[in-house]
Amino acid sequence: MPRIVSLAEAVKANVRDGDTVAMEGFTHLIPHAAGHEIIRQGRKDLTLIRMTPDLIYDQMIGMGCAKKLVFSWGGNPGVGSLHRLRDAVEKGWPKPLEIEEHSHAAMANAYEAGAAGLPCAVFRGYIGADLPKVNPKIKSITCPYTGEKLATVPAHRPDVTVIHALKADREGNVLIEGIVGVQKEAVLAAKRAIVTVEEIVDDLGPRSLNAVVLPAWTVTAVAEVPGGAYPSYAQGYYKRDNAFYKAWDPIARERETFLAWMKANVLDKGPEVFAAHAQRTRAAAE
Amino acid sequence: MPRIVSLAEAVKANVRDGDTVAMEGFTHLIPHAAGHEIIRQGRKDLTLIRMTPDLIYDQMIGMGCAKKLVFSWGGNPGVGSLHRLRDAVEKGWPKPLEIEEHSHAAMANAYEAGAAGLPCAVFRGYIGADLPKVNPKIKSITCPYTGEKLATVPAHRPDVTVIHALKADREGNVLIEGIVGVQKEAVLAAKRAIVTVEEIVDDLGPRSLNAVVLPAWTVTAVAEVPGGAYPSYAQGYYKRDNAFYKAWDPIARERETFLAWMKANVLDKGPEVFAAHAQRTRAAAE
Amino acid sequence: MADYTSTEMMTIAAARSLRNDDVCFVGIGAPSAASNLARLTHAPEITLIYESGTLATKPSVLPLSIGDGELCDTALTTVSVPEMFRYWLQGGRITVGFLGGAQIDKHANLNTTVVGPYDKPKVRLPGGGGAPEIATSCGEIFIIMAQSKRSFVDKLDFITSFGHGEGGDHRERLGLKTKGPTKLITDLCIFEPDPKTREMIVTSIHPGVTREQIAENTGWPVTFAAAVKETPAPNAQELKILRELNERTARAHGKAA
Amino acid sequence: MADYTSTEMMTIAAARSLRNDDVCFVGIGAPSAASNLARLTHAPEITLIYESGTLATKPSVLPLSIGDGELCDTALTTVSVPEMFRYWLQGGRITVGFLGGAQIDKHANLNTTVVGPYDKPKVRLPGGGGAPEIATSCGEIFIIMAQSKRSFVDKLDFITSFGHGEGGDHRERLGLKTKGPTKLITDLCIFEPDPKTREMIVTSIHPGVTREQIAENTGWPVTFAAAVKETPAPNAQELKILRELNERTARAHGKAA
Repeated sequence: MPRIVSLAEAVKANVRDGDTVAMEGFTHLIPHAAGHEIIRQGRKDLTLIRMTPDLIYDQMIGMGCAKKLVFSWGGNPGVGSLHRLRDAVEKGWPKPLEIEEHSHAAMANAYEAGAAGLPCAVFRGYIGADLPKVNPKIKSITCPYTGEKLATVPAHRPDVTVIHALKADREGNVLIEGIVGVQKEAVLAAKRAIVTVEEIVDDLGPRSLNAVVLPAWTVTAVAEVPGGAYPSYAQGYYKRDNAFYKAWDPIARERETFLAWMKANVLDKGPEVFAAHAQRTRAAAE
Repeated sequence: MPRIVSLAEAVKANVRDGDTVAMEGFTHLIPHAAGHEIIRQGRKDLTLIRMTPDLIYDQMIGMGCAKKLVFSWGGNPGVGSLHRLRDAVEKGWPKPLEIEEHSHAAMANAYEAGAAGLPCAVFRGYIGADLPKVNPKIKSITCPYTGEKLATVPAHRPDVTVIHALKADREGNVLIEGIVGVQKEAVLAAKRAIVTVEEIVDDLGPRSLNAVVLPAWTVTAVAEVPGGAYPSYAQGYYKRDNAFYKAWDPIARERETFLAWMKANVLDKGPEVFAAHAQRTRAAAE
Repeated sequence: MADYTSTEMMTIAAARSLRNDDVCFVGIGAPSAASNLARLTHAPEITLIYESGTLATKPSVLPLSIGDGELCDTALTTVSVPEMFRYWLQGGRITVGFLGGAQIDKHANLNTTVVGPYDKPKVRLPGGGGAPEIATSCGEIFIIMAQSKRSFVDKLDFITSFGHGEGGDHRERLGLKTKGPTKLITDLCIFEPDPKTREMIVTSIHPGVTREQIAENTGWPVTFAAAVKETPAPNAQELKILRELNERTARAHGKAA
Repeated sequence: MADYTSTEMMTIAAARSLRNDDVCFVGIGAPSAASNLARLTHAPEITLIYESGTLATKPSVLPLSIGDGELCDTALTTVSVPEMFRYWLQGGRITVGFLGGAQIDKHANLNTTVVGPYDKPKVRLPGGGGAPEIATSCGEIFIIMAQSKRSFVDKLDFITSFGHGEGGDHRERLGLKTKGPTKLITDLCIFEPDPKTREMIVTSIHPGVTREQIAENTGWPVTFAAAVKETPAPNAQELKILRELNERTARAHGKAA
């Protein structure tokens, strides 16, 4: 059974310097509050895995938490570049960042293989592409029946996976709905899992017989953080703050404006600020 | 878009002598009415794929529809043997039956690989077991990263898959809930798919954002057959007739009683009888 | 004269070996009775999983089939069968798996496939189903089988699921990290693997059963542990709850039409 | 003076190439505008799929991100991302995939990874995302890109997704059974692959555009088809619906805070 704790306790107990960390959420349910907490606790030398680094890793990379990034698409969706990611890759600021680059298909299959307890993922991919020339992790096997050459990547096996979900009950069973992304696979592939939720309820309530639920015994720690996905969104709770995604571009473009923003909004604040963000977005949506 | 037709038309147009046919439903939603229709239309030389042959294939094998069976567990659940299957395997009646035997894990992975467009499934299986000695289809690959030997089986790629579902809308989108088994994978792995449903509705109605739905463009034909899963069950419509599963044992034990039952209940009847069965079971359950 | 049957003793002994924090992969029949009895007595929080995809199910009656609606209605959620075998079983999420079979040997290998040669079977049994991967993927395996010379044999006609193979470090040699069969619970006694040879040896004998009875009903020369315990007889509470469960089940499944 | 922009012409030309029975894998930006315009005009039954897992979605405004809630709210259902890439894309269920990029060459190979060497990039671009497998798994590929010498280059710094490779039967030699890029729709014209060489050649020129303009904005010596058509200008209906869609979208996404 997971311990229901504060976000600070969950991060302190489960995220260690040098860990391989996956923080997933495919546009929906990105665990931004947990990312801020990891920054506040000054974790470093992390290997960060995520299909789309998004603002959450742009911030963690810019604050020096990461030594390596494993990813498949590193942009600000619909807006442009992730300036902190580019600064780290192109100029080594605040420190050099090693990158391991894949395609979405490879990343999704690598999480699936991790959840399935397999050492590698097998899929039809990378045909004619240059990525295998620069990423030695991409290999292949030959189908014993057809002779077809199929691509392989190592399964993802994070030390800890961090996700944000809609609800957990008091036992720690977690409900995810809407765009579910790769979160279930990322949690099942990991040694430890932290889940932040919009609310902790007595009972998950009426739901589909086939609802996407992570049983309590697959989760290490659950923390209630209303608004914890902001500026991403939580289906049925608040909308994505697309305006903030656009606003991030000028903030992150220069090191100074970035550092100032992080001090004012992360280092000098706590998880409680997310509730306010969420309420504002929800109100705006109504 | 699938054609919404009668069961007889659906079978006539999509199931051909010599076809490889998968009729799935894991205890729940077994397409018994479609099985009876295939028997009535006298299809033969079929290669029948199904994890648990159950009564549906015991009947089709006993009536001589099959030349080969691909399966992983061939019993009458909670009752005992499938006597017609055993008679075919042990004594070649009514005709010899070739068998290709797997484990559940292998069958489930073979459907998954078929749905995923892969030529083979890769999993950790059959370790120390004798089945690979008698089934040459079971091979292996070596993980390029760990050197672990992993089992492989060819992907299932049926000519036609037949399933029973809860509802379809008028466009032919199909909803499955409850124990969903391998039906989605079996449909996506097949060249053609027939779906019988409890009811055709204007709209699938309120449902989970992540409901198990087969889009219309993945289905070839849809036929409305209320009760079409009986003596299996349809979640929310009627219960499994466990008593009939027990009653099947003496019926199927002898060739004469079996043939008499098939004449009276299948050859001389039509799909409409299933509605009555279902009503009876539902009533009994209330 | 005991006020309980040897089958009740077997089921209750199996139930007792389950822990409150186990995640248990349940088969139909005796395993289902034992694990639900455990849930209704000393292990209220045990997680029961059936291969039909039902996670953390709490049936009020025992299923006749592995996919009865009752299992889905009372589950935390229900996943697809490919997911069940990939994420939950192969993914190493199960602590205890239950198995049984038509034949077992002294190293707890099981046969549920054929009696006689595979190509010309004397008796064609149902086959392996989930067993081959349950046997190797679960943290440990409990086997429940009534004893007889016909089923406890010196040599299996077919190895459907792997137990301790030829004994010793055979599992380790195949790269298996799971424990394999740690308990064989019968209507007469409880066998556990010898730490070194991995032969299943008798460690506890049910009340009123003699060593001779056990030997007569075993197809290999039985070894008894240095210190053999007597299995505590079923208590009133265990019998009451098991019998009520069986009665509810009989009512629910009705008589053959 | 035309009463529409070249971007509107590009989007409308792309929309027109979609059929009512297409199953379309949509990216954000221009592809999203084009495919939703098609859905709102001549192809009401087109199936739109976004890689976030939304099947048959019907957004009333264009998503800023591939996973906006609007896509899920209006979808037939939403599946996991691993399922999307395994069953739907790799499973061969998509008839048309849209791609774009920072650089394209004359055989419609695309670069969205780096400008300059991979290890010491001059410009680090977002990367491939779904593109490498979209390019090979979809029945055919439509590419939408505004033309300029900087983006239409003679040689790519990096092949992120494979088009016609070196041309000719290169796709067939790699075992690909899909068509690859069949249309390259720009703000100036439409390119289609030469049946033999698979070089992208100009088959239709947008109204008011000259061959010289096209040549000036292309980094390789452009080939024109024997019979080059003029792209029909956007009609009032197309422009009205596209502009309304863009206005709804702007309102919904709001201004930067």
